[in-house]
Amino acid sequence: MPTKNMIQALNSAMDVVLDRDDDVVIFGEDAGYFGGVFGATQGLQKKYGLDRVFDAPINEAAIVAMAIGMSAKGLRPVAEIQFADYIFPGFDQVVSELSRIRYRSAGQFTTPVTIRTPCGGGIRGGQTHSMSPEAFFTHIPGVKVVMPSNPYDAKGLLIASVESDDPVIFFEPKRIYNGPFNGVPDAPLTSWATHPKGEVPDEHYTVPLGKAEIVRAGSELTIVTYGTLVHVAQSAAEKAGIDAEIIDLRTIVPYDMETIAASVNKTGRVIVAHEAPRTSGFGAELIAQIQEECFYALEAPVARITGWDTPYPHAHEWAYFPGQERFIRTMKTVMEA
Amino acid sequence: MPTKNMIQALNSAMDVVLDRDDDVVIFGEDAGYFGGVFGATQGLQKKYGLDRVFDAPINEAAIVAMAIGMSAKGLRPVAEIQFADYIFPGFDQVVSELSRIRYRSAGQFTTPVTIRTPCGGGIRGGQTHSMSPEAFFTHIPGVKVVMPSNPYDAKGLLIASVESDDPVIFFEPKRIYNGPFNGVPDAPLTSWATHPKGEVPDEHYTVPLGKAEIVRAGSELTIVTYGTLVHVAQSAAEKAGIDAEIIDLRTIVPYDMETIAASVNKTGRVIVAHEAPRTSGFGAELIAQIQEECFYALEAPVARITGWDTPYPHAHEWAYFPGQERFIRTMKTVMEA
Amino acid sequence: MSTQQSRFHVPAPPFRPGDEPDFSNLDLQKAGEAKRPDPLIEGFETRDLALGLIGVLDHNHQAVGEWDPKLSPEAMREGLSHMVLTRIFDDRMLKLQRQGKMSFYMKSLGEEAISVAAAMALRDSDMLFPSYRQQGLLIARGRHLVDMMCHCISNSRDNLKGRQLPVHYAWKEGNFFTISGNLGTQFPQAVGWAMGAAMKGEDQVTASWIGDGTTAEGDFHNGLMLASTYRAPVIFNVVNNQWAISMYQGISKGEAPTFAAKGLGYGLASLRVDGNDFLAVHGATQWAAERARKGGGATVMELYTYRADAHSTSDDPTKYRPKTEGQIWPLGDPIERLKQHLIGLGEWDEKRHQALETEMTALVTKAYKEAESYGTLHDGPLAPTHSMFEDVFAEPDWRLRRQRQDLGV
Amino acid sequence: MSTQQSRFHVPAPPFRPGDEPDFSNLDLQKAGEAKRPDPLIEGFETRDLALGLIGVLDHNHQAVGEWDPKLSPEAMREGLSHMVLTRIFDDRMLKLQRQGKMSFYMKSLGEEAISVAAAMALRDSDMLFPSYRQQGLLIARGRHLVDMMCHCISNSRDNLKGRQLPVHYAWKEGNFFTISGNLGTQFPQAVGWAMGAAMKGEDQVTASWIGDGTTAEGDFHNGLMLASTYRAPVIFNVVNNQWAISMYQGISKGEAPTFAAKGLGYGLASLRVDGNDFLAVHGATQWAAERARKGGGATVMELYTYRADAHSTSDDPTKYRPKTEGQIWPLGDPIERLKQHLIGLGEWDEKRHQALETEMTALVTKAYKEAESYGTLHDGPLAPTHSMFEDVFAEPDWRLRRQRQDLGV
Ligand SMILES: Cc1ncc(C[n+]2csc(CCOP(=O)(O)OP(=O)(O)O)c2C)c(N)n1
Ligand SMILES: Cc1ncc(C[n+]2csc(CCOP(=O)(O)OP(=O)(O)O)c2C)c(N)n1
Ligand SMILES: [Mg+2]
Ligand SMILES: [Mg+2]
Repeated sequence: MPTKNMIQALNSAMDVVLDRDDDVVIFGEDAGYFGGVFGATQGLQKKYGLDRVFDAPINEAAIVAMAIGMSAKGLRPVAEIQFADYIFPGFDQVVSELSRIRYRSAGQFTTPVTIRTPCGGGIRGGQTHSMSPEAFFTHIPGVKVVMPSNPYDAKGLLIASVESDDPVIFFEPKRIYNGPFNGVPDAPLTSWATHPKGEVPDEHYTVPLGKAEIVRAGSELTIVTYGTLVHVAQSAAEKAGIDAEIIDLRTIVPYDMETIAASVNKTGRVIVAHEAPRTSGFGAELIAQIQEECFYALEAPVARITGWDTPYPHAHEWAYFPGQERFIRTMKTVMEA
Repeated sequence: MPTKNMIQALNSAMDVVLDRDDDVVIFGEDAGYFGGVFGATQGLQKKYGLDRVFDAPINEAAIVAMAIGMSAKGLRPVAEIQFADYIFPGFDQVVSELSRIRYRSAGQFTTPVTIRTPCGGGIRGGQTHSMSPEAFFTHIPGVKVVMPSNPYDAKGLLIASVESDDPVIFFEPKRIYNGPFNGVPDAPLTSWATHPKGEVPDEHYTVPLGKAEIVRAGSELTIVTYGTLVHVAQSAAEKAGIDAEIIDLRTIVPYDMETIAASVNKTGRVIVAHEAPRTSGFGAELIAQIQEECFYALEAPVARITGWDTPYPHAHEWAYFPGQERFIRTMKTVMEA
Repeated sequence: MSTQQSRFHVPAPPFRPGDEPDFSNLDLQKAGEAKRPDPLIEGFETRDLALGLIGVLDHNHQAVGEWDPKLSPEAMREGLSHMVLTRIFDDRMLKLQRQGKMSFYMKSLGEEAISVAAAMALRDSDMLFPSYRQQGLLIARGRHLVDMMCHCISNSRDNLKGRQLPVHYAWKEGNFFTISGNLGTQFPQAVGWAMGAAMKGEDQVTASWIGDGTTAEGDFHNGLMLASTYRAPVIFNVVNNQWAISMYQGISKGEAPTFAAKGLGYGLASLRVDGNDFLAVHGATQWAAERARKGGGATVMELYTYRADAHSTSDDPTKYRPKTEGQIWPLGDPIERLKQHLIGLGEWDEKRHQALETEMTALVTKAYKEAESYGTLHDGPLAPTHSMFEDVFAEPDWRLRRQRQDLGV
Repeated sequence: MSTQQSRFHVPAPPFRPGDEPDFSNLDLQKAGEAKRPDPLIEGFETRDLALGLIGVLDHNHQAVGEWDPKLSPEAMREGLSHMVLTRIFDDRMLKLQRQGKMSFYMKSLGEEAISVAAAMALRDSDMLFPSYRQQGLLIARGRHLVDMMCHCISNSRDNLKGRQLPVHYAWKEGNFFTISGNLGTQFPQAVGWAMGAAMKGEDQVTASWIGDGTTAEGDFHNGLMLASTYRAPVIFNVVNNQWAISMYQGISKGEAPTFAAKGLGYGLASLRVDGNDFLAVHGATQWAAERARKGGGATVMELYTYRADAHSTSDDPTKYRPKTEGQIWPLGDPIERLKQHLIGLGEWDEKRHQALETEMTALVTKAYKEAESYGTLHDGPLAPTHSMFEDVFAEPDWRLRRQRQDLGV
C-alpha cells in the first residue's frame, strides 16, 4: 500500500473527486497554479484545467458566497481557506447563508459545499496562523464539522465530505501534515510513512461522517479528542503507563455520542481535550453531554485539557499548546480524583 | 423613583455617559436622527449633536472597525448593531481585531468599545431577527459579554460597559424591552412599571461587570440563566412550586462562578438555560465548569433547557422558544432524578 | 470643494419632517438623451451612462431615444397588468397584516416597474437573486397568488413550511432564489451561480437586486469584485429608492456621484436608469442581459426611484422624512406613466384601466379566500410542528431526532 | 470586447515560469506628464490621475513636471539613506531567519520608496496603519534598529512580549498602529482613527497601506465606503507590487483599469503613482495629506511597483513567476533611481554611496549584536511566561488567573 503524508492524502482525495464528478470544482487563494501554500492542490490545475481548479481573490466572504451560489446551481465546490484564522470574514456567509439555505427554502435549494482549512498551532505561526476555531462552527445549526488526525482518515473523510449533501467545514491540523506529533516541543519529526494510518490507497474510499474511532482501547480512563491532540494523548498514555481509551472524534458535528458514552460507562473517568481556548470550546459541549448521559458512571469530574483563554502567543507557543506534559499531569489528577 | 422600561433605561444610560464624557460617541444604522428601530437612542442626536450621535452605513464590519479606530484614538464608541443576527459581517473585526489589539500591542493600544445589540426571539421575527448568538462571543479571548434581564441592570451594566477599558458585547433581550415575560406565549403583556427592577434612577450608577444576581433564593434546585429566561424561570418556579434558586448571570463573560458554585453546593441540582441552540451553547460551558467545581455536590445530571439545533423558525416560534412549560417539565425531571 | 480644514462630517438629507421638500434643482438627464452603446463596450467606458439617467418615457409620456425597447402594445399591457396586480396585492397584504393575519409585510409601492420590467426583459430560465422588495418578479413570472399568500400567512400550504418571515419567498421552479433576511448576501452568491452556469456552458443570465442602503455592505463589493475577476454573466441591480429605513441615500453613497458609478471602479458596465420608467428598465435590462449572454460580463444598474410607502409594517416614515416628499417626487409613478403612454398610443383608456383594477382586485380577493382556507399563522393549521426539525441537514442526526422527541412532536 | 458567448473566465498572468517576460508593451504614462490639480478637486474628477501614472524622475533621472516636491538635496540624501538602511536591514534579517534566529521574515525589496517617501512627506504626528511590508516607515521615523530586531527575534526586550509574529510591529510613540496578520482590517480602522482626529478638532492625517491582492477583501471597500461617507482625513495606499503570494494582480483587479480607479466609484481622489520613484511618492503623498488636512477627505493612491523578492520566507517565487521578471521590471529600482538623480545634480557620488552602505551595514551589525544580547526566540530569554496571560483584558479575570496557576508560572 502506498504511504502518503496528510497533504498527499488530501491531494489524492481531491484528485479522486475531480476525476469522478465533473461538478466538483476547487478554488482558493493560491490554490490554482501554485497548488496552495501547503501544496494540497498541487498539480490539480494542470491535470483538470483552469475551469476546475483555480485561484480566488483574497476575500474569504466572497469565496464562501461563490461556493454557495455554485453549489445551489448544482456544482460541488471545495473551497480552501488558506488558514482557519482567516475564515472569519466569511463567517456571516456560513452562519446566515450556507448553513440555512436548505432550511429556509424548505429543501428547494441545497448547498453541498466543502470548506477546507488548515488549523492549529505548533508551527510558530503566531496568533494569526494557529487558531483552532472549530467550536464556533459547532454552534451553527446546519453545518457539519470534521477534523481528521491522520492521512487515511483525511482522504476518506474529505471524499465523504465532498459527497455529502450537507455543507462541511473541514479542518486540517497543519502541525501533523508531515507527520504525527507527540506533543513534546523538541521531539524529532516522525514521518507518516512509519504510521499505519500513513498507508493510503490511491483509489476512492470514504470514512463515514459522524463516526468516531477508538484509536487506543483502554479501561482506566477515556480521552475524547481530535486532530493533533490524538497523537499527544496517545504518547502521553504510553509514557504515563495509564490504560487510557482514546477516542478520535474525526467528525465533531455531529459527534459520535454512542461511542463516547460506551467508553465512559466502562472507564468512569474522562478527559476531553482540544487546542482551542477553554471557555466555550467544544470540550464544554462534550462534557455537558457526557455528564447528562453517563452521570452515574462518572467517578471523577470530567477534566478539560485546552488552550488558554488568550490569543495564541508566538514566542510562548509551547506554553500555550497542550503538550504531552500537560496531558500526563491531567491524566494523573483524574486518576487520583 | 421613576420607572422606565428597558429601552428607556438604555436611553438614559447613554444620556448619562454622553453627558459625563465628551469622548463618548454613539452610532449605528438608523441610530442617529431616527433614534434606532427600537428607539434606544431617541432624542440623543438632538440633545448632543450630529458629532456625537449619528447614522452609520449598513455595514456591520465597518461599524465595528470604525469603533476600533476611534477607540484606539481615545474615544469611547457605543455602536449599535440593529439585530444580533446581523453582527456576523463584523465578526472578523471582533475576533481578529477588537478582542486582540491590547494583547498584540502589549497594551500600547486599547479598544474600549461597547457594541449594543438586540437579541432573542419571541417577537415573531423569524430566523433573522431572533438569534441569541452570545455563545460565539464567549469563545473569543478578550471580549466581555453582557446580557441584562431588566431595566435597572440594563442601565447600570451599560454604563459599566462604556466605562470599562475592555471591549464589551452588550446583548439586549428585545422580547423584554417593554415588560417581563413569563414564557407563556399568549400571556398578556406586563409592564416594567409593576416590576421592582423597573425603578430606574435618572442619575449615573453602575452595576458591576462579572457579578451575578440571585433573583430568587431557594434550596432545592439551582437555575443558571440570563436575559429573557430569567423571568421564564421565575414564573415556572412559582407555578411548579419548586424552591429553586435562580441566578441571573448578567455578565456572561467573565461569568460569576463563585455565586454559581455556592448555590450548586447548596442545592445539588442544576439547570442551565438559554434561548440559543443547544450544541455548544453557553450552557455547555457552565455545565463543564459546574461539574468540575461541584462534582461531589451534584445529585443529578445538570440539565439544559435551550433552543433547538435549528434556525429559529417563524411560524413555530413557540415550539422553539424555551417557555414556561418546558421549564416546569425539566425542573420536575431534575428534582426526580 | 472649498473647505479648508478637516472637520467631522456626517451627510444629512435635504429635507426632514417639517421641511417643504423641493426637488426642482435635481438635475436629471432627460429621457431619450442617453446614448445606447453596443452591449460589448468596455465596462469602464460606460461612464456617461453611470452618471446620466437612461429614460425612455418623456414628460409627455412618449417613448423616445435609443433605449426604447419597442415593445408591442400587448407586451406593454401585460407589463401594466403585472404592475397593477403587484400593487393591489401589496395593498391587500398590508391590510391583512394590520388585521393580524400575518406578522409582517413589506410593500413595493412605486417600485413595481423595477421588478416587472426586469422579469419581462429576462428569459424565464434566467436566475433571480432578489431582495425583499421585488414581489413583481413573482407576479410577472406567473407565480400563483395563492402560493404567495400561503407563504405570507405561514399556513399549512406555505412552501417554506413557516420557516421564513413573510415576503422572504423562495420558488425554485420559477428560478427565484430563497430571499435572505441578511442584506446583500445574495450579490456574491448570484455571481457563484452565474459562474456555475458559465462553467456548464449554459447561456443563463443571473440577476440580483439590493437597495441603495445595502450597497454599503461588504457583500456589495464582494459581488462586484468576483464578477469583475471571473467576468460572470450577472446583472447587479441597485434599487435606489432614496431611503434605507430612516437613512437617506447619502449615508451609503457618500461622495460617490451616483450608485451606478460604483461599478466603474470594477470595470463593469454601469448604468443609471429611471426606475419609474417601465420601458427604460426593460430596455436597460435587455442590454445588460445581452452583454452577459455574449460573454461581456456583469452590469451594475442603478434604478433611480422612490420608496413611496413605509419601509415595512414596523416603521412610520413621517418620523424621518416629509410626508409630501413622495408625492412631489419628480419621476412620477411607474403605473401612471406606462398607462398614460398606452393611452397616448390609443392602446388603452381609463375605462379599461378601471376594469383591470377591478379584475385584479377580485383575483386577489378570491386568492386570499382560498389561501386562508389552508390556515393562517394565528389560527393554524401550520406545517406540522415536527417539520421544524427537518431540512437542517439532508437527514436529521441524533441530536435533532432527540430534540424532536423532547418536544414530543 | 469582442467575445460572443458567455464562458467561464479566469484571469491568467502574462508570464509563468519558463516564459520569457517582456513588458515592452506596458503602456505607462511618462514622468512629468500628469497634471497636478488643486488638492481640493472633486474626487471623481481625478479620473485621469487614476488611469495615468504620476512620475517625477524621468528615464534620465531628472526631476520633471508638476508633481516634483522640490526637495532639498539634504532631504533627498536622507531619503536615500533611509532606503539603503531599510534594504540592508531586510537583507540581514532574512539571513538571520535562514540561520534560525527568527521564525519568519518578510522583505520590502524594491518597495522602499513607498514607505520612506511617505513617512517623510507626512508629519511625525500623522498616524500610520501599515501592513507588514512598510518597515521603511519605522526606519524613516527613527525607530531604533535594536528595538525592531528585539521584536523580530521575540526576545526579552520585544516591546510586544513575544506575542506577535516577526515584522508585525507596533510602536505607539511613533504613531504606528499594531500590524495585523489579517489582511486589510486596518483600512476601516484607519478611517475610525481619522474620524476621531477630526472629531477632536485635530489636523492629524491617517495613512494606511495594503497590497494589490488585499483590495479584494471586504475591508478595502469598508474603508473607502466609510471615508466617502464621513469625508475622513485618510490616505489609502494600495501597494500594487504585481503579486499576492503566487497570484498575479489580475486576480484581484479583474476588469478594473487600475487599482487607483477603484477609488473613483466612491468619489474619492484617486491617484496612480510610480512607486519606485521616491519623488513621485513624496509629491503625491504631500498632495493627499494637504487634501485631507484641508477637509477634502480621503485619497486612494495606487503605488505601482514590483515585489522584487519572495512573498516571505515561506515561499519560492520561481515556482509561479519567471525568475527574470523582476530584473526587467520597467520602473527600475527606487534606490538606484534616487541615487542617480542625486548624482546627476552633483549632490552624490558612487564613493559616498559605498560609504553609506558600509556605514549602514555596520549600524545593522552593531544593532543586532546588542539585540541578541537580550535573547533570541530559540535560546531565550523571552518575556516572562506569565506575561502571556496579561493584556487579554485590562485586568485578568478568574479564568486567566487560574490558567496561569495551572501552568505554574
Ligand atoms: C446585514 C443586515 N443589516 C441590517 C439589516 C436591517 N435592515 C433591514 S432592511 C434595512 C434597510 C435597507 O435599505 P435599502 O438597502 O436601501 O433597501 P430598501 O429597504 O430601501 O429596499 C436594514 C438596515 C439587515 N436586514 N441585514
Ligand atoms: C484575511 C487574510 N486572508 C489571507 C491571508 C494570507 N495571506 C497573507 S499575505 C497574502 C497575500 C497578500 O498580497 P498583497 O495584498 O498583494 O500584499 P503583498 O504581500 O504583495 O505586499 C495572503 C493571501 C491573510 N493574512 N489574511
Ligand atoms: Mg433603499
Ligand atoms: Mg501584492
